[in-house]
Amino acid sequence: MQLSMAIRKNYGSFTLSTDVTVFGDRVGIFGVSGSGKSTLVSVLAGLVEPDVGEIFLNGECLFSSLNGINFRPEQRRIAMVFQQHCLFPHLSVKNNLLYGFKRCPEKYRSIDFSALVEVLKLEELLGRGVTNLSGGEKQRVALGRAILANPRLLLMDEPLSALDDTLRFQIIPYLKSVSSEFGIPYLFISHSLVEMRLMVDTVLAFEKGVMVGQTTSEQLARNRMGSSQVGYINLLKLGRPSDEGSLYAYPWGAARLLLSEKSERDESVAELSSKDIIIFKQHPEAISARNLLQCKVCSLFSSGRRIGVELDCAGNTLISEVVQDAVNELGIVPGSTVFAAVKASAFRILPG
Amino acid sequence: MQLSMAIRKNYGSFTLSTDVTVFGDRVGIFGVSGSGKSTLVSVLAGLVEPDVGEIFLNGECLFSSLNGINFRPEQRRIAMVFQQHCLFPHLSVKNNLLYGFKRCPEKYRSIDFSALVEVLKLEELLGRGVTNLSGGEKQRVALGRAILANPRLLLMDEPLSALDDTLRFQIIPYLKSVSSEFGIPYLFISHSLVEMRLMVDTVLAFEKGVMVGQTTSEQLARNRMGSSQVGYINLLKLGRPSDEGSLYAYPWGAARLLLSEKSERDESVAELSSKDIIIFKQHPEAISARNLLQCKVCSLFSSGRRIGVELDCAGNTLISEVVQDAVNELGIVPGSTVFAAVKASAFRILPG
Amino acid sequence: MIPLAPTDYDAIRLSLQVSLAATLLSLPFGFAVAYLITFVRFRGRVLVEVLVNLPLTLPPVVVGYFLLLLLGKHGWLGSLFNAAGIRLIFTLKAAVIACAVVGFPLLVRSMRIGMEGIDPQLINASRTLGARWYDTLLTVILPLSFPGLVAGSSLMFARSLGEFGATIIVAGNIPGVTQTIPLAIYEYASSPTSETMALSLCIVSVAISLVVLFLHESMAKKMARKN
Amino acid sequence: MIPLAPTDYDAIRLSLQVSLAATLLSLPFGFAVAYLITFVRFRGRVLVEVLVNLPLTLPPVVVGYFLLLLLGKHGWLGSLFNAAGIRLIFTLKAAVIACAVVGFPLLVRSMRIGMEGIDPQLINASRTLGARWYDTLLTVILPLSFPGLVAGSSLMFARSLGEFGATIIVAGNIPGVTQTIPLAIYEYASSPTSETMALSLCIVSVAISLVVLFLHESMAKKMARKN
Amino acid sequence: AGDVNLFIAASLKEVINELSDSFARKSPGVKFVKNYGASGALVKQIENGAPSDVFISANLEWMEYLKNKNLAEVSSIGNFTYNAMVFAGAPGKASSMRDLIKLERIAIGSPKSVPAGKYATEAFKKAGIDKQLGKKLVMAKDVRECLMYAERGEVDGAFVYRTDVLQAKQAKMLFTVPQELYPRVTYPMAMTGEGAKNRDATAFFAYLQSDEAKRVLLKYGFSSR
Ligand SMILES: Nc1ncnc2c1ncn2[C@@H]1O[C@H](COP(=O)(O)OP(=O)(O)OP(=O)(O)O)[C@@H](O)[C@H]1O
Ligand SMILES: Nc1ncnc2c1ncn2[C@@H]1O[C@H](COP(=O)(O)OP(=O)(O)OP(=O)(O)O)[C@@H](O)[C@H]1O
Ligand SMILES: [Mg+2]
Ligand SMILES: [Mg+2]
Repeated sequence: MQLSMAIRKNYGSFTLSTDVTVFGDRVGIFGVSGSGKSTLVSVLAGLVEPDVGEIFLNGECLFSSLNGINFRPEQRRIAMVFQQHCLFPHLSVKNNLLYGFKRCPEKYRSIDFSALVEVLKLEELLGRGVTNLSGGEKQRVALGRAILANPRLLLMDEPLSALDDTLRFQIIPYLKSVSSEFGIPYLFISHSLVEMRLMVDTVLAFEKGVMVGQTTSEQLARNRMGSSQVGYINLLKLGRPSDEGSLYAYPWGAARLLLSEKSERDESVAELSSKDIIIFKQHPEAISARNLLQCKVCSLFSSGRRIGVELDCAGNTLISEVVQDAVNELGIVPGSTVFAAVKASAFRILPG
Repeated sequence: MQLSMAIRKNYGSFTLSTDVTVFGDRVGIFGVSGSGKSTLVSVLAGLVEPDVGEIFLNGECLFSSLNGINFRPEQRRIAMVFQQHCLFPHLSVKNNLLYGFKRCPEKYRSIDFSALVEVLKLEELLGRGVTNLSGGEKQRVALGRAILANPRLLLMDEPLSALDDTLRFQIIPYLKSVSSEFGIPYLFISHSLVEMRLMVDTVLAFEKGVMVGQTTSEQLARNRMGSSQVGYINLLKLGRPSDEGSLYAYPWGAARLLLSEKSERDESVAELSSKDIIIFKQHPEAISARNLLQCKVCSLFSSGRRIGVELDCAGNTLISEVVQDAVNELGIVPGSTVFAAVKASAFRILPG
Repeated sequence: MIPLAPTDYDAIRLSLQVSLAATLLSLPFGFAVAYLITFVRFRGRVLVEVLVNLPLTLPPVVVGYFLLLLLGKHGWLGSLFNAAGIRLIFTLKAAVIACAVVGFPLLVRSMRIGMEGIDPQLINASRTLGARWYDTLLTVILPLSFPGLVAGSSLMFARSLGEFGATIIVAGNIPGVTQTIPLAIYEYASSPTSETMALSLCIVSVAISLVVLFLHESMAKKMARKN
Repeated sequence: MIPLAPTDYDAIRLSLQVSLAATLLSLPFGFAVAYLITFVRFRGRVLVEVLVNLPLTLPPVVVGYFLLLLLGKHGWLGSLFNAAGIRLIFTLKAAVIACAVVGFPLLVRSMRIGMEGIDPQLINASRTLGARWYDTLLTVILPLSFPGLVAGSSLMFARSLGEFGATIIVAGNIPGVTQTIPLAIYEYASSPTSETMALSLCIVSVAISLVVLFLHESMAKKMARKN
Repeated sequence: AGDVNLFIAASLKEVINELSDSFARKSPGVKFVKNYGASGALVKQIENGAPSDVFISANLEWMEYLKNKNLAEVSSIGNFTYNAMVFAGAPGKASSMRDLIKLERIAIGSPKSVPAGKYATEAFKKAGIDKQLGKKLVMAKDVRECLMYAERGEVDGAFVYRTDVLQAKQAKMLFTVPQELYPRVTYPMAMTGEGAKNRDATAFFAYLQSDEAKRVLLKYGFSSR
């Protein structure tokens, strides 16, 4: 997806003004309460008309105050999960879910209804009205309704805020797989750093209606490594695992990694944060971390207060982050040999 | 506060049934979506009449199907923060906030309006209507309105779910201080374990309408460590930091921790995931992790596939998680001495 | 038992026919007009509003007179229909039109109150889900303004049951053909000897509206139960 | 310019007086009845509903007759007032009562549609914040049913401007005393020579309702802007 | 001098207006409160205590009713004036009762509520054409309405009073209904109990029976006998 928005929208004391072009299918919007996130997605969906500006989605002009172009919401095929749910009170859960689906041209319909209902745990609610649903149930219906519209862009305004962790972490991989499988890019608003980290590659940061930073996935990783909890996310291509006691041993290039998570697939991708890698100068003894890899330091780069260390582990690349003191003390320089320790539970296998 | 509820309420396929007596001023309610949390607090507030049962608050009977007692909501002095805000659309923010305050007898009025408005960052919104507020703004108004009613019990249904971390961690200490200063006990519903642990002492866990356990928030977090992606979050009380090269040294009980984040306050709380602690049997040499703490193993507990290790570090408690293989290999048993390595960047200071 | 003459049974039947036809006939137009006034900003909106409310402000007799001018042999509409071989005045059609015109403002106003209560975000939601304006109209606005629609219809039906002034002018007062209940009541009431007959018909009229009322209530309840 | 006789000015003044008085007088009662029917489950609810809707179903002339029986010398209410030295029939008071009774169902129905649209959770919220039922009534239900109230009042005002059948019976048709616009129009229209006068009064009537309409619209807009 | 409350059948409006005006000129200080309406409504109003002094009905039945209720001063009851039935319509449509059967649509007052309607149907019966006319009749609320239909050409003709057709613009009097076919059209008058005690009212009541009044009535098309 390529989305460019150069717009201004004034509401009395609040003004939203952005001039941004963003590439990538998984985009996050981050900012404090009242910073204009919901306004931004409403503009994108065509529900709020900007005062001036232009919006292009994949090269197509959706709005242009200059040329008098303003596609109506129903022409945009941009579905939205509203912050306040906005379910149709006169329809059952099932008919709420199917509202967009029925209006979607046959050729675009690719989401499987029953799989979605299962992930969202809505099976037992299908026949019910929506007025008496619990907060989390409403949120799930709203999410399902938007996905089933098979949009070309999905806007989600804090779609998981009312859900418990179990549900949330079941829905996140589903959302990602739906997005990649059917090519539905999304914009995701959340206050949760964990959700952001799991859901998106690119983040647009807003403050008082102004975009204060856009980072592509690579930039984000390096910038935020120093200033945030997210760190740099290493993506590791793993082979088919074998049982190894209570753990699972995955081939990783020429090396071998122990993970606590099991995968049934021949190929998996695992996430590993740069923060979850500890570097030793010498081989440590008796350590709880199950993976101890001998690596060569390729390069060093700094990000904020932290130093990124690019490691070569049997031909694979890993980015670890350390502080300057550690670099000095351990004498980490390009070319030196170190040991990287990673806990078996630090990996997260991406659902595929 | 002493609250006992022995009630049953049936909604078709869902039945809420509790028989619980809870002591303490800070009580949490935990459960997956649809487990009956909102129904429970509605019953308590007098908005939903149980089919049968009794409710006593501090010895006073609020409801008894046997004796035909059913205090009306306005007689209970129990304020509620609704999950869906429920602000009065015809009133300004200020008049929404003051609605309960004006109806509260003079003698009970103790909350300071302007202090509350400041904490909730509502100063600039006071004159506005509520319809166009952002999601987080609405939630703050709803919270403020309930507190200003100076109730004798405050029910909060996910009151912080739409807020960013900065705001959230500013509001939490305020809520706690208001509660203790003016003696307002509260029931707090949240899906966030961190909020739970910061806000409440006792947790009532619900599953499918049935109370399945009454525990401390600490215990709850340990129980859920294994199933959570983020592990168990240690909350560390830190003192005022001093500069230490590129890092900051914080007193932590008798120990000292190096963090990469700076705090200007005399006291801070930092989060540390159980996953970010690596355990060594012997003191490792030359390690990139900046904190290497000698600890004594207090106890082991299992949660899902993981083993929780409760460590005593110079009088402080830390929970680390490891896999069973590591326990065997390192010979981790209660009483043994180990080294815990934590990277300076693994800590996250809560805003406040 | 209430004594009723054979022509009274005719009157009851005719009244029911006229009221029902007027209500059903007005529903789509009323809905369209209420929708236009509530949701669409267009030139001449005020004119539409004034036209719709006109029959309310004017005494029904005057409305009847204007209708006569319009539907009569030489009237603008009447001559059109005449050319097509259809006579309107002094027929039940004219009675239906009279009731429809007189009740229309009530119907539209009720529907508008219902429509104005719809959360605009629901309309937005339906549009982001691909519904065009007419789709939203039928699948969101129509069902959500149903309480207003039902209330408006029952108002209009009741009003039609009692419509006298306009009807008697355009439809005449022909027993068995255009004499509805109010017309029959009027006839009875204007002679000192048949007052009890007038009262009987009043009771019938009230009974009918009672039934309509209950239907309305039960419909409203049914809808409430759906949630 | 429209030619108007001096008695026409009286009629306009009287009509405005009567309509305004009827509307204002009915508002509190209408609100109370609408509240009762919508929010309170009590025995006799159906009876109240039937009574309220009665004047709608019956032709206004019949309503007028019933009112005459009630308010007349020997009537249940009339004799009460008579004892207090107050004569009701053939005064403006009777005209006000007639308009109030005839317009009441419209007012109540509009208010009910407005009230039924109120989110019950808002009422719950106000009660948890310590508001008793009458407090909630005044501070939540009343302001939130304001659109229905305004719509109902304007309906009722307009209906009162056009009220003829009941008024002429209980208040008589006395120029300068009880002759309102519709009665004056009736008088003019019943003689072929004064049809233009009738038309002039029609136009005045429509103009007044237009003003009321605009007031109503601007009130509704003002309230919308508040949000 | 005080108020004189007149309860007058609507069809007498113009004539009473003129008579009361001329009486008021002669006796300054007398104020007339005039209430025009349908005879039945007027009687009901009187019965229920509406302030009334003089009542003139267009209908003998209602005067009878009033008398039976003891609301009229029996000695005062008399006939104010008379009228005649005519057939009005576009010129050339008909010239006698026989011609009516050729017409398509004829307006009469509602026989049950409007005396003119009752008289018309009686006339049809006596003339032996009631069967043929059955389906052609349009019943109107009152005579004015009948005339209006005729004026606008909605009907071929209407049975109305002579006094009405004098005011018509389009419709012309086509023939007078022979008096032997229907009873005399009579406007009875009476003073109420209250009126009998009101000196101005009795004076006006007398004036209504004066020759001067008869002249005015004649002018409007009424007949004094
Ligand atoms: N229609 C409107 N009229 C006036 N002000 C508005 C309107 N819509 C939004 N605002 C204001 O604009 C600001 C941004 O609102 P927005 O809903 O975009 O915030 P947000 O980033 O989504 O916040 P949150 O995280 O709390 O949902 C807020 O201060 C809000 O009050
Ligand atoms: N009035 C009602 N009628 C029927 N079912 C109801 C009603 N209210 C609640 N329920 C059902 O009862 C169950 C519990 O609802 P409740 O709102 O208490 O859940 P919750 O624990 O608050 O969930 P969440 O975290 O999603 O808000 C849900 O399945 C809900 O659908
Ligand atoms: Mg928002
Ligand atoms: Mg809930």
